Amino acid sequence: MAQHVVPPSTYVKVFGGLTILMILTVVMAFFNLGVLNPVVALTIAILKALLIVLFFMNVKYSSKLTMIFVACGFFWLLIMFFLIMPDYISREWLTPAIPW
Amino acid sequence: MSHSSDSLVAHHFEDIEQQNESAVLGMWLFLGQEIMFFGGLFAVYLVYRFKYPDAWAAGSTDLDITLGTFNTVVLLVSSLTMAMGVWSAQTGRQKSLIRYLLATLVLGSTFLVVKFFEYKHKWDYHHVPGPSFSFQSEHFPNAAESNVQLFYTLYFIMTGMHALHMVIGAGLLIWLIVLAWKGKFGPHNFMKVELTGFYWHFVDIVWVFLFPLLYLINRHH
Amino acid sequence: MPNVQIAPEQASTIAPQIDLVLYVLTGLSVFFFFAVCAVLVFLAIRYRKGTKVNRTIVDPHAGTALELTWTIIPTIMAIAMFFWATVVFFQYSRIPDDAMEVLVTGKQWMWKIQHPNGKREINELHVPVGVPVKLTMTSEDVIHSFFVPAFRVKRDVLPGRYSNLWFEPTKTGTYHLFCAEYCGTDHSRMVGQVVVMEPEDYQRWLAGEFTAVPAASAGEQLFTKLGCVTCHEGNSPRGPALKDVFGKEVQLQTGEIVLADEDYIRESILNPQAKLVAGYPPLMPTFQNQIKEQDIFTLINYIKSMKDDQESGSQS
Amino acid sequence: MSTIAARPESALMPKRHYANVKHSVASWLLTTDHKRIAILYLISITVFFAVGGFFASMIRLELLTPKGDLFDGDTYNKMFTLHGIIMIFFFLIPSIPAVLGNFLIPLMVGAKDLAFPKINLLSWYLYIIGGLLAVWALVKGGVDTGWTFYTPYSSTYAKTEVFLAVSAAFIAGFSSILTGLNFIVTIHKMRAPGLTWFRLPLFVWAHYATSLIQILGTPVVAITLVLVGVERIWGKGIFDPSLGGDPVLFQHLFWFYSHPAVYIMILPGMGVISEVITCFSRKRIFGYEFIAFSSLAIAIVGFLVWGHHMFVSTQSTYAGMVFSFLTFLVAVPSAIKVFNWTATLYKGEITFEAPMLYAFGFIGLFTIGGLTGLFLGAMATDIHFHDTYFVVAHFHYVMVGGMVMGFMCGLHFWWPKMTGRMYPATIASIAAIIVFIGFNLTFFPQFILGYLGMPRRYHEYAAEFQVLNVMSTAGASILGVGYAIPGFYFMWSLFFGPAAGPNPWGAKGLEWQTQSPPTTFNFDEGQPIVVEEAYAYSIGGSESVS
Ligand code: HEA
Ligand code: HEA
Ligand code: HEC
Ligand code: CUA
Ligand SMILES: [Cu+2]
Repeated sequence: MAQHVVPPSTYVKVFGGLTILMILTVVMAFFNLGVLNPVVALTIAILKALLIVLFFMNVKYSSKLTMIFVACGFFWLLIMFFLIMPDYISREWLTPAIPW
Repeated sequence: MSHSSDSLVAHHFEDIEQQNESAVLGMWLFLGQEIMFFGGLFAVYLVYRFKYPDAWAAGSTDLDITLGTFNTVVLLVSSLTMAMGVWSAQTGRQKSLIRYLLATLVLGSTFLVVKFFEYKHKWDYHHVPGPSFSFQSEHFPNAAESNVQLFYTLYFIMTGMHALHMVIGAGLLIWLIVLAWKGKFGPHNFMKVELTGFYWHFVDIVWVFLFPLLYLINRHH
Repeated sequence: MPNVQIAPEQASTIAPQIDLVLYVLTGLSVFFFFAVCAVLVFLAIRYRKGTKVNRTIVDPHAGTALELTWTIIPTIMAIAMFFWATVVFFQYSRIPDDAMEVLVTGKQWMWKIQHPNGKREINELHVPVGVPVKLTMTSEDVIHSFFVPAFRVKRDVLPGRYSNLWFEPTKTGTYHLFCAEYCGTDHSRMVGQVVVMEPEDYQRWLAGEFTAVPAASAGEQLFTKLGCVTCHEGNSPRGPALKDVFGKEVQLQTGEIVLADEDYIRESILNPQAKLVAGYPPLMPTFQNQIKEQDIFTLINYIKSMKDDQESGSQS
Repeated sequence: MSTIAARPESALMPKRHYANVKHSVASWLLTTDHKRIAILYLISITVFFAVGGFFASMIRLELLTPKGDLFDGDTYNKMFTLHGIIMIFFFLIPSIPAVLGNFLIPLMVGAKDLAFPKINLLSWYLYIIGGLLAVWALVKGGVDTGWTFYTPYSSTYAKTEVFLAVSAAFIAGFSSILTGLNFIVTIHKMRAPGLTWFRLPLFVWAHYATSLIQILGTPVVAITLVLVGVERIWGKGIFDPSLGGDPVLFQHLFWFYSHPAVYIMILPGMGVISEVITCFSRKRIFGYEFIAFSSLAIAIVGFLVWGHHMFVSTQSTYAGMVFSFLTFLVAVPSAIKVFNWTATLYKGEITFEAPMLYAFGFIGLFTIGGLTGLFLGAMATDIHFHDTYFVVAHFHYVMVGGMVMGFMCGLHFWWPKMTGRMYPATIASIAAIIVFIGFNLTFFPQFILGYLGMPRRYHEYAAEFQVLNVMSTAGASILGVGYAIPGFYFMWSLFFGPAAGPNPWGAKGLEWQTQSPPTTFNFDEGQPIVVEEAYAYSIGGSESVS
């Protein structure tokens, strides 16, 4: 494998990005954005995770195959969420009686 | 065959490249497994947060945000030092490798110590689920005590599972430090450092999600 | 040799519909199974080693058309069966409004049943023929499942929640009642029977040898005994009046509007803080662990009957 | 390969091979050779199969009469629970992957070993630790939750060794994950030159798909079992209704793994059938790509259907609808495979050795089992069939009629490769037929029992169900005999079987190009180079080896 050596400057920049995002997420939590609060929090978390995965974990410089497997892992998680939640969201729909 | 004399390549691989690629792929598959492992907990979290938003807000606002933020910083820095450790190994900087690994280990331990004090605080305030659990919230009168207890159960299991992974990571770091001290790593032989790095960063990512999900609900109250 | 039955009785309105789906599925399955077997056996015999048959294959990669055919046809059939079965299922899920309501509590290892007039029975359910019956069910411990094969109905009975099931018997007789969800030692003895009677017989049965206090007055007693009256009735009520609550929409403190159904009332009693009524302080104590499932039923019934009283009162 | 087949008779049984390089017990217990580990697995799963089969026999004996006269309720409950746990986690899931897959995948891809030999050994040890925990649970008094561990019974009410059993399944789960991980890396990174994806044997494709499920599904059940264990020890927990916890959530998480797991339990069997059908019809497989991709399709869509176990659980009707729809879709790739195997026979040159008989058995029984799965996937009929003997019949048809048949099929097919010796062909064929007959007699009546309404997990039942139960018990005794016979002739063959030679069936595939049994590093003449597609049998079959 052609080993890609990432220079420390990149790591430091990424770390800077992570720190900024972290401050942002804490600050945003103190504003009342209603339903947007969790959305913002999660978006920031996803961005942070992306930075870590892509740079600290070298995925940006690695093979397609690795990328596919990384994506797969997260995608399967989404499958789980998206198929469990409908049960809880739609359970009440049928009580007291079906709408049709 | 010529390469069999090369002690770095295990007998069943053709060359070092094949061996390294296999190791990287194997590690990613393992991390995929880890994603699903924590994923089960996140799914539980999602369902109950959806069902009991008030209890979740009540429990969350009662967590210590200062310690939580501090720990987040600690972990992020430890990821940086870990990455620098890998870089030192790749570029053959023996001394700096040991230093970075040590730094990572110290940061990881700091995290665990802080976590310990958070747990202790919960214990003192009867926020540990069980018969003596008690919880009153001024801001969220709608939060039923039993549901807040559910939040805390989940809090302890999620952070506990995360802490367990940290402990394993710390063990791996100690092992690496010993190997590094014996001079086992170099520009052609740093897979163990790199893979441990993957693991460490992964544990960091889990925290990146745990932090907002557990500590930052409805802070504006 | 004793007679071997191969089909259970059909004793509810839904049974023939479900059986029809079943017959068609069986027909399709038999067809596919025998088709596969017939082809398999035919080919195996014809092309067994040593037979003199033409074995040259002109184009080894032909067959995509065939491949698509046997992908698409089963897909279409599968989707068609899905639709039909789902429609029947939805019919089954929809509970008729005029259904007579019976309360069922599952408990390791018995079924406790309570009729609208408060009559109770254990491991037996008497119902009139030709009347839709709605069961409201809950469990005091683990998950059970209420199963009457002759009616083709089954639904899990959970702790901490109400589940519903309905059927309309079409034939008088006595039928098996089983617990279908494994629940411990005597799971296989958590059985009973459903007795379907002519409506007159049922009325007679309801009235006969019946010493228990009527549900409503039992409810009234409980309501007093547990101290609900102190807050929900009288001159200076600290809580909302409960007359007329059931089946209505209630505005909560959070602004949310919820429907006051059985689950809501149950939660109000066991976990009053979870859904606070707008305009009231969180005064109400929890009755969790102080009150049995059956008593909760009784209270719910009582709260419902408060509403009924008023309605009938205004009619006359 | 014809050159190899032409070797003189004396060379048929090689002097040196993987099994006789060293003899000490330690050389087996510390081996990293995938072939030796496969043998370790073979021995251990056989033991567990015998234990599971023992419990099955006791279950059937009890059900001979409607009254619970042989055992009391608790004992019976423990027996079907242990039967389920042992058969699923300690027999069926590791059966084909950990034995045949372990042995054959490196051979089939032309590698010297799996990518991580030490991890391979580790997964055997995890499996054994898990197995010992299960045995310990059994000795300490058993478990009685059913293999599904439904809460709150398992977390609060059961008075038995639930914690041990849960730990056993947890640890065995990691064994399964590591096996899958090893396979995927091996298949990706260690294929011989020229062995492109579409030249891989379908057995390898099937294991690739299986491994995906193992890696992505198993951790979820692992964490779920942790939650049950925590709730049991802590007294309060995640599924606890008194805290507002939802017992149905447990079912979601459990089936998120356990439905895909049923495909862990069938895909490898399907892989075996693809190899055997082609070999004994001496013909290319019909529709290679369709079969290969249908394995992947089953693995992926199989993750989307778990809710079909929960139609009557008070799950939302709308969610149920989605799950039902996807359930019908996931049947299609299985249908494709069945049709393709059948079509492969066309213009073949078919012989009826024991493996082929098992393969036919597999196709027929799996079809019945699969089609009855559709009865359960349809919501209208499932409300009647759920948790009755119909379900029991369905899953024994797919698991025993399908996967166990597939395992026997593969074992008979590769036995000469694994041991270098043949078994008595006629007796083997007779045993296959006995198994087939006994199997149908055991489980077909259970479909009717289920339709009549007999619930499962009942140790007493209504008198009118007796006749069918007696038939089932009678069938089980025949089945037991059918399974015992191979035990004897395989033992016999180990010592007295005639030498098989490298390729007794004249099969294609790299595993047949090396000696039987292979040497420790599989291909002594260096890594093989592949120039043909898989199953390059000469279609007319003129070249067959007898
Ligand atoms: C090897 C294991 C295995 C396999 C492969 C399957 C395969 C399938 N299973 Fe099964 N199943 C189990 C093991 C398995 N199952 C177990 C263990 C349980 C019970 C668990 C418990 O509760 O203890 C269970 C329970 C179970 C249920 C829940 C029942 C209940 O509890 O109420 C359902 C419901 O949908 C179901 C459906 C299916 C379907 C649709 C398939 C499909 O994949 C089948 C596809 C195959 C075919 C369809 C046959 C071939 C096709 C043709 C010949 C062409 C014709 C086809 C069409 C027209 C579409 N299964
Ligand atoms: C791989 C899975 C598998 C296998 C192979 C089997 C095999 C068998 N099963 Fe099992 N079964 C399950 C998985 C399996 N089962 C599961 C998951 C359940 C649900 C459990 C639950 O409800 O929780 C279940 C439940 C179950 C029940 C329902 C119990 C109940 O609900 O009350 C019944 C009843 O008849 C039954 C019967 C049988 C029979 C007769 C066999 C026969 O095929 C067994 C035949 C085998 C033998 C008789 C042993 C012979 C072997 C030897 C003698 C060894 C020879 C070896 C040497 C000599 C070296 N099983
Ligand atoms: C100490 C006073 C008090 C007692 C005792 C009490 N309640 Fe309440 N109850 C309240 C108050 C205050 C509310 C409104 C706030 C809320 O929703 O919790 C309320 C709300 C309710 C509601 C919801 C009403 C609605 O309009 O939606 C129900 C149902 C109810 N109570 C039933 C009962 C029953 C049954 C008992 C006895 C077993 C009981 N209560 C005992 C004070 C009390
Ligand atoms: Cu109650 Cu089974
Ligand atoms: Cu399933």
